[in-house]
Amino acid sequence: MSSKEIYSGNELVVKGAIAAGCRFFAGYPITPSSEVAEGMAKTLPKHGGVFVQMEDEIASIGAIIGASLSGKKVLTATSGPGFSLKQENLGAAMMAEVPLVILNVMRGGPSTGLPTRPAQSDVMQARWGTHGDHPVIVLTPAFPKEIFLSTVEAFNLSERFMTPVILLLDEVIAHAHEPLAVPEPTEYEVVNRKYPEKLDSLEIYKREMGEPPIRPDFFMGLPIHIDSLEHSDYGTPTTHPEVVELHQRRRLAKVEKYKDEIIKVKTYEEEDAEILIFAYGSMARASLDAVRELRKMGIKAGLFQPLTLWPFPEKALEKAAQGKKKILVVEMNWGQMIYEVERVLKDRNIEGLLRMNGYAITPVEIINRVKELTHA
Amino acid sequence: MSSKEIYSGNELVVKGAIAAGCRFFAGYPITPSSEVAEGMAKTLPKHGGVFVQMEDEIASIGAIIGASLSGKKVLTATSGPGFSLKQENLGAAMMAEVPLVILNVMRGGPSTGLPTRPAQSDVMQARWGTHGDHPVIVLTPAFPKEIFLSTVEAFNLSERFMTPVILLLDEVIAHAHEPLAVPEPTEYEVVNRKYPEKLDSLEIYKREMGEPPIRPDFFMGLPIHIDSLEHSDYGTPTTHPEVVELHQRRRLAKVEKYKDEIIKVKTYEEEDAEILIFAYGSMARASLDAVRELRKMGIKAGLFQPLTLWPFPEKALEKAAQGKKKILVVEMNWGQMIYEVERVLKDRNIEGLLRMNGYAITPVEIINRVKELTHA
Amino acid sequence: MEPLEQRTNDEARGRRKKPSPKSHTVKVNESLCKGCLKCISTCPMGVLVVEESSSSIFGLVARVEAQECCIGCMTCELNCPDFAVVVDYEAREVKE
Amino acid sequence: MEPLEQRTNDEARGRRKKPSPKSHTVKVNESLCKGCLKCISTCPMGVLVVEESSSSIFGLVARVEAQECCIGCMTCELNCPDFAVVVDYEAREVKE
Amino acid sequence: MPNRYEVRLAAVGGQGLITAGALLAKGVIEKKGMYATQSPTYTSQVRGGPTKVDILMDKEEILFPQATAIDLYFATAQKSFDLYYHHIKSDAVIIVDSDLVTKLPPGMPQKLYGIPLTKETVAHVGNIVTVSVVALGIVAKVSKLLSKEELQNIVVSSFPKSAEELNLKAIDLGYSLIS
Amino acid sequence: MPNRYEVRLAAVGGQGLITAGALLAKGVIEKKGMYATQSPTYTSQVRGGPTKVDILMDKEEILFPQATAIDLYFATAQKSFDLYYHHIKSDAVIIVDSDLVTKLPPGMPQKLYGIPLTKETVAHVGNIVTVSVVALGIVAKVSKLLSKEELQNIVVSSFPKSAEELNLKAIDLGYSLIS
Amino acid sequence: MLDYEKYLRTRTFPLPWCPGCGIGTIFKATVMVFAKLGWNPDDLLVVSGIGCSGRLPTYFNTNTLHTTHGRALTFATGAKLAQPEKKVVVFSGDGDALAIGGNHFIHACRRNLDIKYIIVNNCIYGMTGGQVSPTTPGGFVTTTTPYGNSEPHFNTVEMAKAAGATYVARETVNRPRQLQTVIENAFLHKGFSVVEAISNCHINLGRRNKLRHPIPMLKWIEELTVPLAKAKDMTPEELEKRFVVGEFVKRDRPEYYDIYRETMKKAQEGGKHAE
Amino acid sequence: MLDYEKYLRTRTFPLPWCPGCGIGTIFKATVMVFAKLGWNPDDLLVVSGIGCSGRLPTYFNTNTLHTTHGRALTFATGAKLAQPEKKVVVFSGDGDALAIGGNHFIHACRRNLDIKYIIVNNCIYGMTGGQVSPTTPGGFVTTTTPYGNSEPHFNTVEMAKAAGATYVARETVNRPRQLQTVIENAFLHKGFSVVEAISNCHINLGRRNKLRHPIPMLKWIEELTVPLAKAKDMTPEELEKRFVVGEFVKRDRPEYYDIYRETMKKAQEGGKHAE
Ligand SMILES: Cc1ncc(C[n+]2csc(CCOP(=O)(O)OP(=O)(O)O)c2C)c(N)n1
Ligand SMILES: Cc1ncc(C[n+]2csc(CCOP(=O)(O)OP(=O)(O)O)c2C)c(N)n1
Ligand code: SF4
Ligand code: SF4
Ligand code: SF4
Ligand code: SF4
Ligand code: SF4
Ligand code: SF4
Ligand SMILES: [Mg+2]
Ligand SMILES: [Mg+2]
Repeated sequence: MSSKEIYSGNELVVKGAIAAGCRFFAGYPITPSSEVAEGMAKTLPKHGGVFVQMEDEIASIGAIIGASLSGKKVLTATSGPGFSLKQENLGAAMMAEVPLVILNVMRGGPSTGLPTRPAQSDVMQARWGTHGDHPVIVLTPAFPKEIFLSTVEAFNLSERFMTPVILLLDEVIAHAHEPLAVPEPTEYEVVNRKYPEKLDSLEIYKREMGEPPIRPDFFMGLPIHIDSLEHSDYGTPTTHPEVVELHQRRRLAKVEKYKDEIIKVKTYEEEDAEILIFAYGSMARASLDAVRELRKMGIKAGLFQPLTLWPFPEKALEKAAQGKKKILVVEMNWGQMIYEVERVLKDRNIEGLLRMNGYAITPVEIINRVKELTHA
Repeated sequence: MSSKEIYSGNELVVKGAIAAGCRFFAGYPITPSSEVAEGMAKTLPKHGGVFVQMEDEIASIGAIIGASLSGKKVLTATSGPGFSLKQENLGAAMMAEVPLVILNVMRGGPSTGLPTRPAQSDVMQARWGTHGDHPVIVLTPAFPKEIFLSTVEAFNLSERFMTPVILLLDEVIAHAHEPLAVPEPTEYEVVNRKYPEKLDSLEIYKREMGEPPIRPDFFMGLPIHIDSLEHSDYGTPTTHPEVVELHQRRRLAKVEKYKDEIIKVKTYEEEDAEILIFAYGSMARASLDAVRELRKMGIKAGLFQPLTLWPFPEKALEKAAQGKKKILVVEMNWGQMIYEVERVLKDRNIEGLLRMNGYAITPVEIINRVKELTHA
Repeated sequence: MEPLEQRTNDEARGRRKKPSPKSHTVKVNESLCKGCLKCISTCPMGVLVVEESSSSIFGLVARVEAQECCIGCMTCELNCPDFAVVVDYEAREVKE
Repeated sequence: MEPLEQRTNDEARGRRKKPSPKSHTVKVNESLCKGCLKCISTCPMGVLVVEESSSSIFGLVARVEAQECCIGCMTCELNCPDFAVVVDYEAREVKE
Repeated sequence: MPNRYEVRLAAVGGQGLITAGALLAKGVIEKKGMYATQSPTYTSQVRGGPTKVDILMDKEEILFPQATAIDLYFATAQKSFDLYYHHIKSDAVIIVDSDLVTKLPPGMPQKLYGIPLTKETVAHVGNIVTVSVVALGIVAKVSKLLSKEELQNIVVSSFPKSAEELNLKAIDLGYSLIS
Repeated sequence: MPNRYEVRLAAVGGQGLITAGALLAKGVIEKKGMYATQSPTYTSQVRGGPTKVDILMDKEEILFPQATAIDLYFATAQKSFDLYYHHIKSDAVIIVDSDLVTKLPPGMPQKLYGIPLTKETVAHVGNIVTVSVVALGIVAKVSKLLSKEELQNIVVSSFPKSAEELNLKAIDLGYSLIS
Repeated sequence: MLDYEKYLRTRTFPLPWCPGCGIGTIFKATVMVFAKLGWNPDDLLVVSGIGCSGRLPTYFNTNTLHTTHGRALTFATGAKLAQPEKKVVVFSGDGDALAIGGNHFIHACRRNLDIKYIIVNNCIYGMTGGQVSPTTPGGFVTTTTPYGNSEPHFNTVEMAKAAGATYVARETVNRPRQLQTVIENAFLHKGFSVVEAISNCHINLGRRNKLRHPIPMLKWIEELTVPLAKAKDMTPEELEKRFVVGEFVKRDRPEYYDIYRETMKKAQEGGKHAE
Repeated sequence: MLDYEKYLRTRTFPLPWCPGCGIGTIFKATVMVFAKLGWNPDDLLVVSGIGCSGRLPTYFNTNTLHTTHGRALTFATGAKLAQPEKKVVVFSGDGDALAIGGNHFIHACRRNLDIKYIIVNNCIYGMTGGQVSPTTPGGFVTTTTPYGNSEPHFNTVEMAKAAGATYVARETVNRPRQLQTVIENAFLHKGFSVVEAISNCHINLGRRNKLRHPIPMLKWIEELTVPLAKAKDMTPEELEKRFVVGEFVKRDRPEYYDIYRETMKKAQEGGKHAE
């Protein structure tokens, strides 16, 4: 094991990306994500990789799509305003099935909002922000080691499923500097996209339902076509309804079919809990702190922490929620994931501790809320 | 009553906008919404209004925000790709509380997708597309007269609540040419934004919870400040948590508080229905056609048509769904509003007829599906 | 045929001079030709004309009417936006 | 005080000439001054110097040390980015 | 005159056809007091692509404005015929330009009229631009949606005076091409 | 040494303070094997704005990385003091630059040390840049988190050799300013 | 097989453009230059934005990428930086390049990465049905300037020059030979190279302006065409509405990836970086 | 009350910038020009994007609007077209104007709507902590060019000119009087007017490049400053890294709203439009 050093969450994303094999970064600075660009600017040239600061966020995601299609593992980093701007090209990457990782370090919104303050208000945008029906994978780590490993995982999933993966941090964990012994390569797997065994077929999108394309990159020996229009097996434009339907469904099914393998959750003190807290990112950490305190007070609280936010861990949540008297959703926003929790858990007794005012919700506030709810 | 003329849905948006007092349009052409820009280009100069084609969609929404703050009623029109690009500035308008109307004529997505084909795949994006917590009003008319009146209503709501209103059409109704006697001014109300009685306070955002600002436009005699950063009563930047919280909540509450006045739904054959179809836009029309046929066959089908999609008509839907054996959601996408229906109706028996392949779902398909579901 | 087509043919025929000393072959691929008149109006020797053709989806195709006048200048081929006219195909064929 | 401040003061004092024939008033608003040295380094007559001030949040403020040398050229005021120095305030006051 | 009647006109790149569709809709609304909708396909603007226009006519308000049970299908190009040969009722009437639409589905149930439309138009009206007006004449006659006078009236009042003679000729031709 | 100890350093525009916070965290991790987190506020980059850094130290892993129960609050500017005077335990120690922080909340429960920090630093170390090292000395002494030798070691090993003498002087001053 | 046939994706033929559309001529000119240079198809990447001209890549038998409207250059920048030894050619319409894509255009000029940019300037938004573009000539009726266009228009060449492009030329589809020459020169130049190819959209620009057939529309272009040498003797006012053709800029400036190579060297040699 | 005080929103003081930041000098110069021209504060609208310079509007006692990053000109265009008789002044940083906002910049130049655009060029992204901008000089260390900047940079004046601006000037914060003059001339010119004001960011550019205090950084700017008259005798290479100051463009071209007025007239007189 390597020795512990102090890293911010943003620095761990840089570490994780390099470990996963990322060799191309295009970005545009924005608080509170800029340290990721800055870290990549320092690191990539040393690894023979490319760092480029583009003219804006749209150009940045365009550039990484181009680089990914040309064989690189790629990253961009941004925050809310930039994430909004990237939505169109994010959809293009989903349509053309291009692996890439996009980091959004969430700050207070809407609009320019509170640039230096934490929030978790882009979690529904990460699901629905681009137009059209599209597959989505969104990861929300919380602890330093999770940040590193989720970053590696983001690249792995994007390569495996040939689709963009969104990594969401919030400003609290992005900027907290904490000690970590960065995991050794033996502690995680690195997945690379698959290539066809023979370069003999131009039908690069011809796969079974729910399977990602297996195709060459550009310049591999088979001149392929990639398109943002709906396309046939050949990647060339089509409006044929059966073909359209096939690929629309196949892309969505990629994630649906393998969701049990994609979804990662953690639960703490959940088995005998009477009240179960649903929280992610820094709010999972505040909540775990609260849970530990509550247990000391004799209150049976537990935590359900989704590391994968989308696809939503329906089954795991249903299971964890079984027999709980109350569910408390803690989010640094005015109510977003709580809708999904409501949808999945139906008539259960669901409460929210929801707030975005520029200050993180603290363990004490969570404790108080739980006490209120349990009349303890 | 004026005599009937043939109009496309897009043309009726132009008519409605002019009737509502819209005198400023900035846009960027995109299929299948371009006829709205073209109609405004013809009409506005005649009314002394301004039509400007901007360099892109981002510039277009920027321009209408500037014009709205300077006293005009404003419109822009786009489709999916452009709607994605507008998300950042849409949030700016929500933050600064600027009335504007944005039309998205939905086409097949994601990305460039199927530019000339109908879809209803941007309905969740309309709710969640921009970052941060934000109030949303989204209207989805279906019939010619509804298109005209919803357009007027979009302006009215935006002026009343000082917030952007999103008007969603789908390509089917945008391009169907149908006869309509355009409603006379006596048949609808036109609402204008409120101004303070005296221009004596710079605290332009000082209102009670859930109330929109009452403030002068630019150049009205009181030099005001408008900001995309979170701001105090004065409109100037703040990070003070109580102030932030106040205005965050006030903006969200504007819509929440008055949602009963905002929400419009129509129901058909609903009272004694055993199966209730939930559908909007062109799918409401296909469904109504199906309902009429099904009734002839003796099958008790009914239709719930939300004219307001967001805020979601929870109460009305709950009421309408009471006692129904089945709910069938018909959408030209692969599952969007059905999530919200599931959330609201909880354990009810909810099915979907969901598809986006470039061709509209037809009444016959709906009939068949209903028959299947009712084992008729 | 519209007056424009008529005129273009007339002008083409008017440009025809004596047969070219070197022989060239010009071929029109009817399944690609859209009858746009570009080759006809640019051929310096008036080799091509347009004619109606109900088998073409645009109703018109180019026809080689005076091959013997062709000087092999490639103007028609360079101007054809649809790869429908080719000059001296065989001579230019290349091995893979 | 850092060497830079010292040097700037020295240079300012070095620029001082005889008192100006016309009298001018230069005033520094200490609650706005950030001690950036711009006025001090640009005043052609070396009227201003910087000094430490624990009441200023930046620890430094400009001080008028040789008002009598001021020629009213406005250079200090034009250069001050914080509206902290004003020349001949009273003379310029305007009615609303 | 039936309660409901659906017509599809299909061609390649056909601005004229879309106009024809609009005229038909206008005609039945104004002359018959029916409800009518008209939806042109929206293909990319590149000319030469297949285009269609569906005209739905009904005595009642039309709920769903797209054709689902077409009574009359009129196609002037093979490519377009193939692409839009769907939602055609089995007892519908199909009219094609017999020079341009030659491959028909085996066992096609509908009644077929093959007419050398383009050729006839060029021969008898002289101006190929009027093809769509000829087609309107054919449609009106077959469907009985509009009388010849009604059609003449609608067409003449929708175009500049200078085109009147040509258009009337074209309508005559259309009526004469079908028996 | 307590199980958990939270320190907040607040200043205006203070790059130095953030470095000091990082050193303190590094110190307790390396010298005491504790877990420590350090979160600078992220204000806009415009210098002159109030800044703080929170250093949390615990024998166990720290779950929530923001200060919620501060044991030691150190502020060198009024503006910053006011802005960040929250989450301070009622039995905390508060240390301020007594020339720069003069308005204190009425009935403030915490124990207060007012020290003319800037003045003392300028007078005894000569270089105002070392203010934050002086502050580190004070914090170390009050909190007993690090011994003087440990602090010296961490500070010296983190800066260029050329600054060593000045820094040691600054630490001495810090230790001497509090009793 | 014909000399240039290996650069054609014949499976996707016929071409999608209107009869006589100039885009086909530009396509052919490019293909012929590829053939002349004998480049390996798989070493080539052809990228485009959205529009009639955006449809070009589909028909090249090279690596091809049809991106989003206005963003082609950004995708191309990523591809070229990822594989700097490969050749990247980008096509944009005038709307794609100069309206929505204007920022990427000027930044590509600034960077001088070795990308070849061919702007198909038909002075209109062809694909969406004929709305005004930043190059539509004054007075023309378009669907969004129904009373005649009075928007001022860009001079692409001047902009490319000011922004830093190192090769800039303009030609028209009336002059396929000269067009080939400038495309070839652009391809052989190292650095960001811009060719503005003036094209005819008789359908969506011409149709509303009495130029509804390629022949008169091409004639209109021809009449306005002025070779650079001749233009030198004309006043700016005279030139305002003309298409001046020729090579305008050909200069040496460090290429972007060459610069980046230096940065990598520095970093790998342990060069210091800022904190 | 001081002569220019009525243009200050003193309630919001003190100003937010670092000690000695040039933005304050530009602010003051603008305020003084307002005072000189005696314009009614409520007839003025000051707009900005995001960045240190984006904070400017808050402190003007006029109508003020702080928009999104890079988009200030688009909001301003809407406001000016809505109320063409009012005066609209826009501030952008170099990143705001020339990186993310580059497209709006060139289109504003093209349109020539009567807006005044002041670009605060401190050659860096100040607000976000010192990343490279399209105007950062070669060799400078920034947080995203840790091995020294080798990005080619834009020449704002050339770009504005090529894109069609009708007034273009450059000055530096070292020359507040001349800065006032060009701002005044820009304000009095009818049409889109650009003033590039070179400013010092000693904190986020200077600090990493041995210019960490305003005085040396201003000296550095001064040494690179060359008045236009002198520049005429220097080679492009000599000028490459200099700040050439003066008025570069002053020309007449129809103003955009004047043109639009004509369109309205045509429409209202029943002018025909395309179908
Ligand atoms: C973001 C976005 N906005 C708008 C469009 C619609 N659109 C498609 S092509 C085009 C412009 C076409 O003009 P040009 O770029 O000149 O290409 P041309 O068709 O003339 O070759 C537009 C506006 C789009 N696809 N995406
Ligand atoms: C869409 C978006 N992207 C990025 C940012 C982050 N950001 C804020 S200001 C800025 C650039 C600041 O540089 P400049 O425009 O030169 O202004 P300065 O601070 O130097 O005055 C950036 C990248 C943002 N707020 N919004
Ligand atoms: S090669 Fe030249 S002469 Fe021969 S047909 Fe073509 S254009 Fe005419
Ligand atoms: S140029 Fe080509 S498409 Fe046009 S008529 Fe000639 S051969 Fe046919
Ligand atoms: S007015 Fe001139 S002389 Fe007087 S203090 Fe200011 S700069 Fe110096
Ligand atoms: S220029 Fe202004 S802020 Fe700077 S030292 Fe002088 S008075 Fe103070
Ligand atoms: S619309 Fe214009 S640009 Fe597009 S293919 Fe047709 S002629 Fe060419
Ligand atoms: S960071 Fe730079 S630009 Fe921003 S206020 Fe400070 S000195 Fe000025
Ligand atoms: Mg074009
Ligand atoms: Mg800057």
